[in-house]
Amino acid sequence: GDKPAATAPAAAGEKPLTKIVLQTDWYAQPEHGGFYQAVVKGYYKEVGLDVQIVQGGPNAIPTQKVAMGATQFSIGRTDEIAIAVGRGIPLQVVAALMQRDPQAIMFHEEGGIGGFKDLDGRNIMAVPGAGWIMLMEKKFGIKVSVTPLDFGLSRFMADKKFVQQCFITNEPYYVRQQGAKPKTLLLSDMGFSPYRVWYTSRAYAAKNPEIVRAFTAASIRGWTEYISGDRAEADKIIGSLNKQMVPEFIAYSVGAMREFKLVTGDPAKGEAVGKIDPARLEDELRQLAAIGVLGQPVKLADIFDPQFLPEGLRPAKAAQ
Amino acid sequence: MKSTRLMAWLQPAITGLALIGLWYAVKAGFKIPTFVLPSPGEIAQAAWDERGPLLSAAMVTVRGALLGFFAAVSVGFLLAMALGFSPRIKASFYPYILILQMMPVTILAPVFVLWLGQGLPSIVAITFMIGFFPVVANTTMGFVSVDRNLRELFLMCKATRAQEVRYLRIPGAMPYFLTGMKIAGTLAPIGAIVGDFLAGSAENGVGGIGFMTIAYFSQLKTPALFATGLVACVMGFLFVGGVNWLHWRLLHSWHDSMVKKE
Amino acid sequence: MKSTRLMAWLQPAITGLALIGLWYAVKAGFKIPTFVLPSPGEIAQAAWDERGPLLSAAMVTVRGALLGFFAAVSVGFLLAMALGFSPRIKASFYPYILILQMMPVTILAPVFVLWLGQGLPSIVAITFMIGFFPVVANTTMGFVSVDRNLRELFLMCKATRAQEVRYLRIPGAMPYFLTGMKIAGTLAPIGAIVGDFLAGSAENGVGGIGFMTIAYFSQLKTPALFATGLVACVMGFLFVGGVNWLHWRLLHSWHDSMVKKE
Amino acid sequence: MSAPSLVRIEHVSKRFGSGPLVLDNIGLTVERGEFVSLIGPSGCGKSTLLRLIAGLTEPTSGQLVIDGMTPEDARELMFFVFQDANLMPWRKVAENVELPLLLRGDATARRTERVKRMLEVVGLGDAAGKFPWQLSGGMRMRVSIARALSVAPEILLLDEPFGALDEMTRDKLNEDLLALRQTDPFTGFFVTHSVAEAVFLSTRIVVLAANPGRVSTVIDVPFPYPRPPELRETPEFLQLLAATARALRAVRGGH
Amino acid sequence: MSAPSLVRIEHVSKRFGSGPLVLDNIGLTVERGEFVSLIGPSGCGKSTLLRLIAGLTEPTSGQLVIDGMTPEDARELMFFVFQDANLMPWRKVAENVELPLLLRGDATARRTERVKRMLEVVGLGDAAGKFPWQLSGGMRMRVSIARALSVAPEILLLDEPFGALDEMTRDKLNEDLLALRQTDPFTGFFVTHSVAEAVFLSTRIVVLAANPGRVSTVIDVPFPYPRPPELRETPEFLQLLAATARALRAVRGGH
Ligand SMILES: Nc1ncnc2c1ncn2[C@@H]1O[C@H](COP(=O)(O)OP(=O)(O)OP(=O)(O)O)[C@@H](O)[C@H]1O
Ligand SMILES: Nc1ncnc2c1ncn2[C@@H]1O[C@H](COP(=O)(O)OP(=O)(O)OP(=O)(O)O)[C@@H](O)[C@H]1O
Ligand SMILES: [Mg+2]
Ligand SMILES: [Mg+2]
Repeated sequence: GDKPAATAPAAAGEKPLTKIVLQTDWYAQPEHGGFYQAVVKGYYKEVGLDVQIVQGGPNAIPTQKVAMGATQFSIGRTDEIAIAVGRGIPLQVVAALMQRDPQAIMFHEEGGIGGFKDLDGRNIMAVPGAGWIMLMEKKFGIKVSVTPLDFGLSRFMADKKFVQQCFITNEPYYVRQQGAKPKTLLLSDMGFSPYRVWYTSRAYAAKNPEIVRAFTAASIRGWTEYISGDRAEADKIIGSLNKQMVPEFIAYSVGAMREFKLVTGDPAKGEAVGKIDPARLEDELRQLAAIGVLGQPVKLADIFDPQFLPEGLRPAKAAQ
Repeated sequence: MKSTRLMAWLQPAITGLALIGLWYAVKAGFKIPTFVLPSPGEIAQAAWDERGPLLSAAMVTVRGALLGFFAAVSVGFLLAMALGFSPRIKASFYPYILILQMMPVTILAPVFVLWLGQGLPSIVAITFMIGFFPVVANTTMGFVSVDRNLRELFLMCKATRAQEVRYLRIPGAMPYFLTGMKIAGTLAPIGAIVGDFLAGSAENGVGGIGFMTIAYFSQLKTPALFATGLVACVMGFLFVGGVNWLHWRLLHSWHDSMVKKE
Repeated sequence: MKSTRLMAWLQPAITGLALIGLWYAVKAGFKIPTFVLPSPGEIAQAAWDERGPLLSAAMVTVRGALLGFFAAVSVGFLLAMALGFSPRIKASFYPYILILQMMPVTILAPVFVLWLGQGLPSIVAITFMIGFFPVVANTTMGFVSVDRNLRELFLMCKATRAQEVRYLRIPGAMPYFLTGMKIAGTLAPIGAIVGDFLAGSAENGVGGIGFMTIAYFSQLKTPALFATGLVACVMGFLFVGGVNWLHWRLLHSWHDSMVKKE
Repeated sequence: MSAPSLVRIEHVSKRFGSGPLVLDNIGLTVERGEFVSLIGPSGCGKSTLLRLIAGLTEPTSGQLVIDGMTPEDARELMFFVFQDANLMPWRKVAENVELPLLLRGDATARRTERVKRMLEVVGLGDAAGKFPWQLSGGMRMRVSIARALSVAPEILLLDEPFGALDEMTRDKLNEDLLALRQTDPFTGFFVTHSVAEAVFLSTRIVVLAANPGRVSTVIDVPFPYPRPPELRETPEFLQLLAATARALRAVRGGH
Repeated sequence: MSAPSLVRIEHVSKRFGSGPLVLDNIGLTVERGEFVSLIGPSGCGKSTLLRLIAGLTEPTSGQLVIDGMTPEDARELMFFVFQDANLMPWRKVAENVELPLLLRGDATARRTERVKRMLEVVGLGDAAGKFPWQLSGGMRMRVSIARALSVAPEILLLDEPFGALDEMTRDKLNEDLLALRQTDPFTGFFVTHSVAEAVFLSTRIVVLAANPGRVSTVIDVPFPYPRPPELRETPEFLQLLAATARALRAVRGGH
């Protein structure tokens, strides 16, 4: 589909806007809120961009689409992107959408799990082949078996021993509604903490650095405002695009993003909206290399170039 | 006459009631919670509550299912005709059609999405992939099962290959073709739902039934989830009803499957 | 004799080479990168590199596919027999069999898992669900297409209903049944893969082909992903080969589909 | 104490759907042991009448009583040689002949013996292992006859059984049929286009007229059984033959 | 300049697979305009011989030459009335008759006219709109005959076309067939079990013996055409009839 999903009416009498497409990873939801905020507030337009947001879904294959040039930007985790780059898919991380990934594991309070170590021998519903499982097994010296993730929750509800991969901003809300008492562990808590980022293709970034910079600046502005300002208009769009996104749920999700400082990170540690710490990313690449999921060795420079971040968020050259 | 008409409705209605009773009994007996298996009543209630989104989702899916169904039936039929045309063509291509059929659609879906884009075209392609083989397999079998005596008649008529196909093989294969079509009909809504799942796009907030399925599934709205199944069934029945009507139209005057005593 | 044998292999081989050539040409012409559509060579390479995991995954899936296939064929056949036994039974149950078929299996999977537990039994149930309807639809059509003259012969023989089914309807429906079986055969590996997806578990790290499919997909190992498709096809061919053998065994001595000139 | 008639056909009319009348007010009473031939022009309703007796189709009006029962209930007593051979393509010749015996539960030994004997009667002892598609048209018909004879029914309905056979085979089977009646007596209804055959075999010949089918003449055949082949050359036989042919010609009228 | 024979059958033998010999060294030369009847016991290979002429099956040894061509190439010139009616169940009577005309591309008007005329010849003008399953056996056979006649082929192969018909219809069709030959002359190969029919229609009668099928006697029929129905009553006719019957009886031997 190429109908504009969420473009504000074009302001008259200015120089023509550059059309670009942002492909999200799922149907419209608060985890995409900052982009919608930037659209409705006209932040993209202010920097000369006409951004169309295309919703994702279970099979949106955003990495391939971006690499093929079918869309200019998409969002995902740095570990995914590192794996893609390792397989010869030329992608370029631009800026962080979330400092901490909302992915977590969810289990019942009655399930007798206190930490990752307790998962030994358990069955976990997760995406087969996911890197974090291998890391977890290695790090804690445990062994788990994997049931493919089916996006459903009924099996969790039916089985008090069930453990399931989830978004901390999502699933716990629904199972709690049904009377379960879910507990969660953020995956980042086990020392594996990929960024959630927006990315583009290397070719696009090389050819259009100004556009990438403009998009990034406007997106950060949108996100900052979405998390801490008035997000009513963005939420209205999200609700209209995905009827499942009722206000209570959005409130819950945004609340979780705030509570766990997913977007803003911890200012005490020098984290900020959009910021990427090259050292942390490099550390992540080392972890991934250690478990052998990268096809070819991936260096930091292969996936990330700080030049597209706003001035203030770029790492000091000295620090490198 | 009237009473057999009535019976034709009564029979399945009685079974239906019995099955619903059984459903309630099993649910109660095994203490199956609603979030695993809702009762028929809960499903009906959910279907009613969600009628708005379900209806607009159904419209989206019906479109994909219809187009995919027609693609599956017509391409399948043409393919079978080509295969039936000569044993040579059959030997050359049948294995590859089998490969296409046996390739899990999940693997091909990304290729479709990239080539055709997310949304209707890909959904139609996936529906097609799921439904075309039963048509091909049945029609091909029908083509090769032609009465050998009639084949000799056509030889005596100096019929061209094309005439033989048109006047002998196609009518003779009709019962088989229609059976394949019936199977394709039951698969079309499923195909469109899977397609929605694998390649759908919820433009303007209106996704198909597959989208609703994921949504309800991931939100633990199990009765509504089963209601999407209900909608899928209703769609399937419309397809099968259409094929049955065609079956009757084409065969009632001559085929053994359709003759009543006298 | 020898040369026709050779031709029987040569024909598809030539087409195969042509298709592979086309594949390479399309890939090069449209500049399709490997992460979208790998070349046959890359797929073969990946299949070889991953032969260990693929083989053990194939073992897991074959088991599910075989059991599911036999369940689909035998239950489908018995169901069709029951339906063919009396129009009353057919009127009462056929709609509900249709509903079962049209209910997206994704919706029923959690119910299966809850009842049958994760793993093989549920995978078999899902494979069954995907494969049984073509058998039912075809066999039922075969049952009702019985030659009306032979039906009268059985009336004159005072044949019981069961005798009529055994000696008339079953042999008469064989060509239909075998076609249904052929479709079920192509669906069995797919069913087991989907089952793996919905109800599988990779205990001891050994999942089925469905599991590998997702793993390779999520790790963007596209050539290996297509290699799982290859494995699925090989399995499918074994099934179809078996059914073809049965077809030959049962029909070659009398059925029109099997008679050569003379 | 007079036994009731075996077959009573009373005011039977038949039309298919809303088509024209096929049989019009047929009345016929047949005693046990009779052999009734039906002759008449093509399409006059002979097969339909046999099918009515067998209960394979229902009369539009009138009724049929077979040994005090409805035709359907009386099927026990009957067997049918259909106008076309009606063999099961997937069963070999011997298996086709065996079928009715199998269905009624005869023991294997008895079945094998009977199948063998009847195939010999129709001259197909060699063809037992062939499939129907490997037979000539006449051979197929003979298999069908062997199948009916093997059952030894009380009422045998024969719809042009010998039409596809050469005169000699036909004459021989005529004689065999009469011989079989001596050992396994049956009441016969016999459709034929051969007047000579009808006269040679029957106790009575019913001549049907067409459009609608109705009984035109009934001719009694007075020759006692057993009838030797030489009967065919006697003047009495030839006389009756000529009379029957005349009666048949009469029903076709101007045509 | 003498035209070459239309059909030459030279040392033709036939066996199916590894079965027994069905036809043994058949030799027969037939001129344009002849009408050859084949008679012989059931299963002696009459149908097989017709099928060889039509190129529907290949000889095991020997060869057939039809108008200088192979049988397959010569199919242009031929049409076949099969032993069973061989109608297409999904086509109505008129549509069945129309089929060969349609296939060879005749114009609609001509087709309609020819179908109508031929259905009238076989006495089925009323049945044009019926489906085959609604016909009697004899009617089905007549449809098949009408289909063949409508083609007006140069060589007509008739495999027991009149076996299922009553004597009167049969006689009438015999006469019609001869009448048609006056307008659309054809060379006929005719399988029958009726010696009278063979004598009435043919220029030559080939008597086949069975096991293996071989030519036993060839009888010339000297009566000129057109042959009036009264021919059947002439002493010459009856004499030839008796001779043919004897020849036929002779091939069956002791059986
Ligand atoms: N396709 C076949 N395969 C094997 N045997 C065959 C085949 N067709 C015919 N036969 C055999 O060939 C012989 C001659 O058959 P054919 O049909 O020519 O006899 P026919 O003279 O026409 O007999 P009828 O008068 O009964 O029609 C028979 O013994 C038959 O069993
Ligand atoms: N099932 C049917 N539906 C409609 N009409 C039928 C059906 N069966 C027979 N008829 C009609 O009934 C009439 C008598 O048919 P029947 O088969 O009894 O004739 P018949 O005397 O046996 O002729 P033949 O000597 O040709 O076999 C025919 O006109 C035929 O068209
Ligand atoms: Mg009849
Ligand atoms: Mg023959």
